[in-house]
Amino acid sequence: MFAEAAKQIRREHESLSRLDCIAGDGDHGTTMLRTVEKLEGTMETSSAKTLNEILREAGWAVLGVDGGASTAILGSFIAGMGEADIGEESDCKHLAASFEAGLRALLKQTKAKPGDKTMMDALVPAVQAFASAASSGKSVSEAMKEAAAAARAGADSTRDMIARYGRAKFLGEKTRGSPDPGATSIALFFRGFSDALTQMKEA
Amino acid sequence: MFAEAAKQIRREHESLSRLDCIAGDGDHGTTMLRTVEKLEGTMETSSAKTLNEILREAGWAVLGVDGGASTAILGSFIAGMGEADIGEESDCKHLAASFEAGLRALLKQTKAKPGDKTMMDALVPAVQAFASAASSGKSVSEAMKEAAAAARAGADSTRDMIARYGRAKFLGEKTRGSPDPGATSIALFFRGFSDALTQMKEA
Amino acid sequence: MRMKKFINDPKNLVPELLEGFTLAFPDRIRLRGTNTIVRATPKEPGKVRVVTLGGSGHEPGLSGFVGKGMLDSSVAGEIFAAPGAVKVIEALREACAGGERALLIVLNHAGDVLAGNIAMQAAEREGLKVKMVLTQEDISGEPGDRRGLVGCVAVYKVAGAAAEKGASLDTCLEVAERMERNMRTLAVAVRTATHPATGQPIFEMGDDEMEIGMGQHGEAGTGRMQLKTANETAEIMLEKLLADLGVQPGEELLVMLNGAGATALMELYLIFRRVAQLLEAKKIRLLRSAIGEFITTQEQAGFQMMIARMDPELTELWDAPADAPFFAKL
Amino acid sequence: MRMKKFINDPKNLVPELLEGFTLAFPDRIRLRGTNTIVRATPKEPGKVRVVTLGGSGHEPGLSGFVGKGMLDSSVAGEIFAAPGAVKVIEALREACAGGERALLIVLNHAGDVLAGNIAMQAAEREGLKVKMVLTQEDISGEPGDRRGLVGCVAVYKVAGAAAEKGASLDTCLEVAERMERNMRTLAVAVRTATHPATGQPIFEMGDDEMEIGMGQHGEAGTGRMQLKTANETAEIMLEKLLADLGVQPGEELLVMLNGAGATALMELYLIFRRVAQLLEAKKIRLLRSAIGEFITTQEQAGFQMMIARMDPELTELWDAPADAPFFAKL
Ligand SMILES: Nc1ncnc2c1ncn2[C@@H]1O[C@H](COP(=O)(O)OP(=O)(O)O)[C@@H](O)[C@H]1O
Ligand SMILES: Nc1ncnc2c1ncn2[C@@H]1O[C@H](COP(=O)(O)OP(=O)(O)O)[C@@H](O)[C@H]1O
Ligand SMILES: [Mg+2]
Ligand SMILES: [Mg+2]
Ligand SMILES: [Mg+2]
Ligand SMILES: [Mg+2]
Repeated sequence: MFAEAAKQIRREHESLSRLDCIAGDGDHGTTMLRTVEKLEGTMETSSAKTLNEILREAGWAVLGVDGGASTAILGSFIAGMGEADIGEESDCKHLAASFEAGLRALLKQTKAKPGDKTMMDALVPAVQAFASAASSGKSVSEAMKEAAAAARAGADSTRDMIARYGRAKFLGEKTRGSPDPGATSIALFFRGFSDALTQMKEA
Repeated sequence: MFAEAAKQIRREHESLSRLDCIAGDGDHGTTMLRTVEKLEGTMETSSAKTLNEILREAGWAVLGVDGGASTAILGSFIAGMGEADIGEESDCKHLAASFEAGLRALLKQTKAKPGDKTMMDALVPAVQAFASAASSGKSVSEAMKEAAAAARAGADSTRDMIARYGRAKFLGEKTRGSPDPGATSIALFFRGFSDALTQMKEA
Repeated sequence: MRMKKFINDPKNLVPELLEGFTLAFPDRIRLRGTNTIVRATPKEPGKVRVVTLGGSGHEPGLSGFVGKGMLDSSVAGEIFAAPGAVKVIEALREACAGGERALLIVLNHAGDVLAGNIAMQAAEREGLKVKMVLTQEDISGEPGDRRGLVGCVAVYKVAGAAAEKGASLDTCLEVAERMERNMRTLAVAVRTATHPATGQPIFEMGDDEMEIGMGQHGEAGTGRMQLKTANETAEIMLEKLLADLGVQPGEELLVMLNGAGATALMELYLIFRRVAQLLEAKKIRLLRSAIGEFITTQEQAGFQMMIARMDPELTELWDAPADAPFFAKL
Repeated sequence: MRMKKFINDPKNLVPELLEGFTLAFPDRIRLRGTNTIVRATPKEPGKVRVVTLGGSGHEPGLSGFVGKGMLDSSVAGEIFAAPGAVKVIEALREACAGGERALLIVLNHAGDVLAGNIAMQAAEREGLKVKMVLTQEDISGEPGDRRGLVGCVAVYKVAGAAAEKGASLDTCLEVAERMERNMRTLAVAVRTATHPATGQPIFEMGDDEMEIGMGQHGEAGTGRMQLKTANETAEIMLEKLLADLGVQPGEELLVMLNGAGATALMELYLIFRRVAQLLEAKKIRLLRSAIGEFITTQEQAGFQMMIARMDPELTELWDAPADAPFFAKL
């Protein structure tokens, strides 16, 4: 899963940094690159057994990256996912619950909501799309495909928003016109997850 | 005398600074401007009676200017002139002795000689020309005219020299091709003295 | 164009710079874990620990203020990026290892606050006695959501002095919050800096422009205008600060001027001169001052002006001895 | 293009900046006559006075080192221009007013030396007991005719400490000369500065160039080359310094890194890290260090690296307490 997300980020990190230059400090791509490298390293050496353990470990690995706002948000989300009881990965409903637990954990860290031009604009619709696909009985890989599409749509929608959180908020109107880098990363993560699941199914 | 020198400096100070930019720190013109202003101010308020007193006072006034190398040289020269017994200004021989006393005082302050691309390249020939005119019985204004011509020729000759003193010395070969700012100022001073004497004679 | 900085591989910037820092002050500070700076000689057991966190690239801030009478430890992040929350938790654990209590001082920037909050939640779960204070004195933002700028140094100073004297955590927190409430900062920038990791300018600015209200990482301000003289700039900034803090004649102020990097101390002296003149004319007392480079933004040109209303207790704490590598009081 | 400095009328730069300086440190220094800075509380009568002179525009140098354990007074000239000899004479007269003796420390630059010499001759005529020492440690020049760079700060420190302890003028002079003989400095520049009075750049440099051997006012050096990394630059400079001073394994060094203005402390840390590593590899002991901005050249980018061979007495004097506005030792 994380390996495919890493692929996406590796391909796009320069454009992510460029996006962050517009209203932020231009480091989002390198931060995400360090984040996926840390995730891969952690997964390789991990002795975690259950998916809960793996997610908690992955989340705290991300929280260990010096990444500013984005790693704190992403790490809290992943670690929060690990707090829910997930059971087997293939269980779509459990995974949906886990995503929702991740979102709940995030509410403790940020007041940003969809519409504020942050990672939440991709994360919230992705989780919602996954949950509704799950409740309508779809497979994990199908649900993830829908989540990825929702994340992408959410990220794209940030283009016309004004930033209300993070470094960009001080720029006001000037932030309109380009998508939020953090939301774009989230979309890439979900795209990676979806690709990984599709490959697993095909294999 | 100093008023006419001041006129010359005022007219040329920008080009003097530009000359100092080439191999120095670009402040020679403004330094000379402050110097002649100080000289004029001192002369206006001075209660000195004899020419010796006036020269000593003028010299120390220049030594009071924050001007770096050039004011120390010029001030020492003028103050040194005041150490000789001059008598009346119109006495050409006494004035020649005074100029020579100025040069002697300078030898205590700098090892620079003609050929080293400094003020000495204008000062030494000017004093020599004045002295030889004096010893051949010429008038003060004629002697000063010859001194001014010698100073100008000396200043012009610095164009092809390599600086061996002051800030410029570290630039070596690169200092060739433009005249030394300090020598140029000395030529302007003597030109001013000569103009003043000519005007006095005409008046 | 290559950036004109003396660096090696930008990937190793932070560990290398902290290594150089510890090598320069071997008798004062130590490196712990990944990029945390602690005192070489820990404070006496039992006394409150004062801890901070924040991005690198602002040297001497923040780690330059670790030392007797100021900070116990500083958790450094990447260039302009908050440290990971995990490192903050570890620093709090170490600070409280002997059962001590700790005060965590955090500048209000999204990443720093997130890291601080996550660490505080973890610390509470572990039963550590830790309190957090946010500094947010940049008047270019709306009250309630302001950035933390150089004022943190004053908070380190007074909280550090209280802790050194053996004050309780509640007292240290109260002192820190009082200093924080009493202070206001405004920044001005005239020339941009290059981000040492990306090689990109952190903002763009015209040849004859300046910007009042600029943040510490090139975050845009609100007052782009024609370049002004030292006197004019001092007047504009001081007036805004005095108005925001509501300073009355007869009150006593601490004034800090913090050079951004390329603005010469000469210029800060000129600004300070005008500030002193204006305060005198308004019958406001210039009680204490600090002038220099405390929290820089690489080779950016500009400065931060901070004013703080002082009371006798804060003044005494400000005057107390301190011996950090970049902040000493005898 | 307007220069991007916070100044007022360039004509008043020096008096204004010194006024700001004295307003910032009212309990430590005073302004005397035209642009001379003296201690607020004079040293005990009878002790040797330590005096310096030099151009302005290098803040905090030179006047920032007036204070207990360092200088008694500093005669400031115009921007990058030596003070007039008259002011130096007046400063020496004041220094010796109670019959004290004085040591005049002068950096070897044409104008400064001329002013110093003229003042010394006048002082001798007046019967004052004054000795002068020239600092000339810049190895980019030929031995016997080298410029004085940041090393003067170390000479102020050890001579000032000796004088504070009550040493005789001859002893203070001997200590100053020993420190001077033992030290070597080399400067590197990567970006020019604007002369604050003329508005002109003080030298020109290509986008990917650096120059080793640059003087303190943009005087050209000898080593223009492609920009190097921090490690490479540290190696090149340290090797030249060690060779010139003839340092052997087992010897003990003081190392100073002096930022020119726009070079970040972060970069100095990186340079320092490499210097420490190289010295360790050569089994040369890094005994003491000082890192920061001591003598700047406006917003020039670059730095000076100074090394000095230390003996026990010089080390003790270096370690002695000092309390100048920009140099403190507890
Ligand atoms: N308070 C917040 N809540 C949610 N997301 C945030 C918040 N602040 C910033 N972000 C996200 O973080 C992204 C910037 O990440 P990054 O550049 O890595 O961190 P930094 O801003 O600290 O340099 C933004 O694009 C935004 O999506
Ligand atoms: N040692 C010296 N002896 C004689 N003249 C000197 C010496 N050093 C410098 N000068 C003169 O001073 C001039 C520079 O003067 P100025 O620019 O006013 O001073 P500074 O070099 O201190 O900025 C040079 O052009 C040269 O003529
Ligand atoms: Mg960013
Ligand atoms: Mg000059
Ligand atoms: Mg960042
Ligand atoms: Mg000069």
